Amino acid sequence: MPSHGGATAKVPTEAGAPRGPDAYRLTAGDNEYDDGSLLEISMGPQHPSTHGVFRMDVVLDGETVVKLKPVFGYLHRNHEKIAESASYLAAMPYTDRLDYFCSLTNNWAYALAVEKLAGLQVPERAEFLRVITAELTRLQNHVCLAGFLMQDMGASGTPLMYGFREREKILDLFEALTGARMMCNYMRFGGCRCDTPPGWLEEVRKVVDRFPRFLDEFENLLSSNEILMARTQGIGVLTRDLAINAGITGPVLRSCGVDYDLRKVDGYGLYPKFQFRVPLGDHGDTYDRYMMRILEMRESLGILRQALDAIPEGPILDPKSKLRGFRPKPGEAYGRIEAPKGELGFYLISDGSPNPYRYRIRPPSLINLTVLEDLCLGHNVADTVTILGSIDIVLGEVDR
Amino acid sequence: MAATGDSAAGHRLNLDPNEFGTTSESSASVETLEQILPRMKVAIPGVTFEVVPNSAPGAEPSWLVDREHALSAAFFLRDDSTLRLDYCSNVTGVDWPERTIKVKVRKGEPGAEKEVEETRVVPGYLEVVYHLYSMAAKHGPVVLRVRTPGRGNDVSLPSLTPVWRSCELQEREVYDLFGVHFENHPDLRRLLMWEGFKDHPMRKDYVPPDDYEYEPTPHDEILEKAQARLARREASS
Amino acid sequence: MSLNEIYNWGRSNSVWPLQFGLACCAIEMIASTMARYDMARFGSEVFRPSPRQADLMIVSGTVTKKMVPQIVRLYNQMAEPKYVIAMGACAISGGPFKQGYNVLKGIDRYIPVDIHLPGCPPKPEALIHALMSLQKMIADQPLTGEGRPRHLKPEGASEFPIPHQGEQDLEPPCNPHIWRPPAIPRPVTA
Amino acid sequence: MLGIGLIKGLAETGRNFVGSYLDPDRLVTVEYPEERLPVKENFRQFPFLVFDGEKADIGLRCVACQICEKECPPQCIYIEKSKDKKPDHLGKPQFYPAVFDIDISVCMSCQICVEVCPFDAIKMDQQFELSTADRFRGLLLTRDRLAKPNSHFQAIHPRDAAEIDMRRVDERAKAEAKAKADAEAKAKQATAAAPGATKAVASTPKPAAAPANEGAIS
Repeated sequence: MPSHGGATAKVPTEAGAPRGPDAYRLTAGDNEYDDGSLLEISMGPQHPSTHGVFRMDVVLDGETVVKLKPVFGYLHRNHEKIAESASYLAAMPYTDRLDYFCSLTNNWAYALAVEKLAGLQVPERAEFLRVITAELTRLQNHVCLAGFLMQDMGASGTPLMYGFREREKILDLFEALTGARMMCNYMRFGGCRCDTPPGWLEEVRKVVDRFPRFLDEFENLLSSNEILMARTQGIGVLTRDLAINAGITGPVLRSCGVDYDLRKVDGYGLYPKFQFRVPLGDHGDTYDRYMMRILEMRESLGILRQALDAIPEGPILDPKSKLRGFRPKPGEAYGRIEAPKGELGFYLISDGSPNPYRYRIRPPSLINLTVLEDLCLGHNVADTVTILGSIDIVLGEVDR
Repeated sequence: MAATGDSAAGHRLNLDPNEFGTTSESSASVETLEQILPRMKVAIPGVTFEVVPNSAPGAEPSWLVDREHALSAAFFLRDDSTLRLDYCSNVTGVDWPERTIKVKVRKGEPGAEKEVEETRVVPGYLEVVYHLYSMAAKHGPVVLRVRTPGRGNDVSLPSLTPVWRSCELQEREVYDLFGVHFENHPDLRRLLMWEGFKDHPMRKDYVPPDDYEYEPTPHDEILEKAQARLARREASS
Repeated sequence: MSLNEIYNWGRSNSVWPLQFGLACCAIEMIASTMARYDMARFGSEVFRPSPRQADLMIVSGTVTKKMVPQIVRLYNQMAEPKYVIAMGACAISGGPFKQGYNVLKGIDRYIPVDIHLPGCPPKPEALIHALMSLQKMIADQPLTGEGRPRHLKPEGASEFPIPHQGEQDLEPPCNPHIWRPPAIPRPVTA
Repeated sequence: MLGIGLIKGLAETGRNFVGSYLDPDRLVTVEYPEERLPVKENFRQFPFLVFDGEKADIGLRCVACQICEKECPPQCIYIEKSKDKKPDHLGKPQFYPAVFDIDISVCMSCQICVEVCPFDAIKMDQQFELSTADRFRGLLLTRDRLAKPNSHFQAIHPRDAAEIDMRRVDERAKAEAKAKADAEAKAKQATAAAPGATKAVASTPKPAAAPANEGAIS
């Protein structure tokens, strides 16, 4: 950061006392920026491109960002506190509202943690349904992300419309299966809430079969677009070491070449059974982060096809699981899954009572924002918006 | 800044299957504390390290480290050539308020001992839990716990942000919601609540503000509060 | 057709919302502007990023106490006539998160709300229904007499005091001039 | 060549524009108030109370057990149990909800009340056009507004309703068979004991007839 020998507020300590240079101090707030050359602006919490109520305090030298401080908490709705005063089951519908694009993966992460805590087994059909719904969630999250990213770059409308069009088809599937478009509340400890309605799996197959056509269109529209490349390549480069040290996860981490996908590393659910590849980038810039999502969608389609071919009949809930009066034995567990945004973890401590003693969510969106300032420094202010868009945050999860 | 607008060639992702990430079959399990402790004792003289058991089925035990050596222990865990815990996934606080427990103690003259129930006060403390994984060796988790001596004034712990940057925002959150003071944290401000907020809301003894003017479906405490409010309103009108 | 009707016809068919999303409901709000539901058919496709150009504020999502001053300020900056739709349970009453310490139990404590739309989140069709109810309300407003809307009354307030963030809670906790909840007596059961 | 990517993209938008007239897969606008999307059978919005028969105050399935009130995550249900009892569909006297309020300005449509209800009394409705200007009375649904006939439930959730109706018919048949068997057993006992005590004969028919009497009174 450039140093600015600007005005410093000089405050004498005591009138009449002998003064040396030590007697002067800087007041907080009157900082190095007030020499007139730098501009401090606040982007958000109401800003069209901060993806919700996110706020960034940006210091600009002309158009160049010299300092950026994210400000959180405008959507802090006390999910953890509420969950600690309610039963284990009651927290499940609240998890839908964490990352409100991906309610089903949130359900899964929470169910996984509770299953670890209570030692429940998930029947095979339920595992298949979990994989199918989670991969559909990944698809609809990534198409929306790509649309919003383009919107942030000024491609107002078209890519977002195309993205939402495909998302609607997937939301129709969710609505037919779970009863709600966004807040599915579908998974239960030891399985899923209800079996598929008749003909649902065929509907999924139809959507899966038509999705590659959409992806081709989307790539034709965008991936080789000169404006997109100019706005994203070389912008917001994240280095491998910083990414690991800062705990970055998900496609943002893999865009700088780190091979770490929890579906492979932990092998939770039935993922070890499926053949799929993990896309990796080399540059860690905004374009790589965008391409990670596009390539991941193609792999997700492959997983979906395999799952639809192999899904067996059978029960969907562990008979040991209880809806009411669920009390796990004292202990603690940390369950994590590869959510579309990164590693989503739930840390639970049980003291044997019907409500969790400690209920903590490890939000990928929040932790991925650790490096936001590092990515934005030295770029133009308009690029902060694309960098933020490519990190893919959802404020419900950042602030919880 | 890199030149923009040039061809995509420099940024093309290789679609060759071999270039994609691969499955790490059967990730190696982490060493037990007994295997690590001798090495650690040499590296950090005076460290106390103990295992906190976890009775949940299949869940991993956690390691409690004293707060004076927490920072050097964290550096050791990150830099040790077999552990290589380069990724700190989750940081969270846990509030354990003061509680009384009943213990059975044998008392009386030797030979004529009696079993007496005594109540004992377990002092409260705040605990910070770190979940560590290794991205390089693909193993984990190692659960690291650090505790403050009390919940009142002495609530400072060393910040592990110098070791793992991922702690930066999460430790700020713990400071905000639990009131743990992290020494040497680069930017210790409230993360979620506004500046000027005076309490730590995730502590177990936090009392939320009373704003229950209209409660058509009240229960338990809220019912009582709504009743009290109604009574006040009737008295004032 | 009277002048009143022509005037209200024009007003009710060009309600421009403020581009302002808070939480989950904002996504359904975006979905309702997309091709499948197409709010443009009702003259409301122009989401203005600036409050100066907007007529309608759709409070779409949970209002936290940290966010309240900004929302009231945005509302104050909007030009009269202005309307508010409280979309979703959280905006109306705090909804499922009303037990939280940082959640405002309904935006109508600080700004007047015209249409309440329950649901968590409401479907895009439901938002369009709410918009239609608002249009109907605007179309039925007389321009003169006692029942005329607020902006035509000389004493009608167009700005509302912005609460201050105190040490525990917002100060004041509500605006008593616009927030008058009825008392619902409930017996204490053992 | 610079610009090729742009031209490719424009060709794609052109293809989409033309395609939207030809291909239903491109999801053209559903003009909402006039035409509607088909409602999915599983779709849920807010809960309602199911009653059997014609009259809501007699046929309400809810027995005020207050399980849903306890389990509701956002605590938006308020129930007051009745003092007296009314016979349920099996003829067994049961409490009923004197007050049953759901605050739909809080309800998060999670369906947990439906899952925990042991009496199939609360189900999810599909009505979503509920926007109102009346903040306080418009959004607090009382028992009378919540009660909807079983035929409504059959119309919106046919699969669930058929299953539940079948189960209830079975239960009822079982209960009737049991009551009949009990009455017969008692009658037999009475006839066996008849020579000894004439008083017992006079008192035996009473318990069997009691539920019917009570129903007639209330």
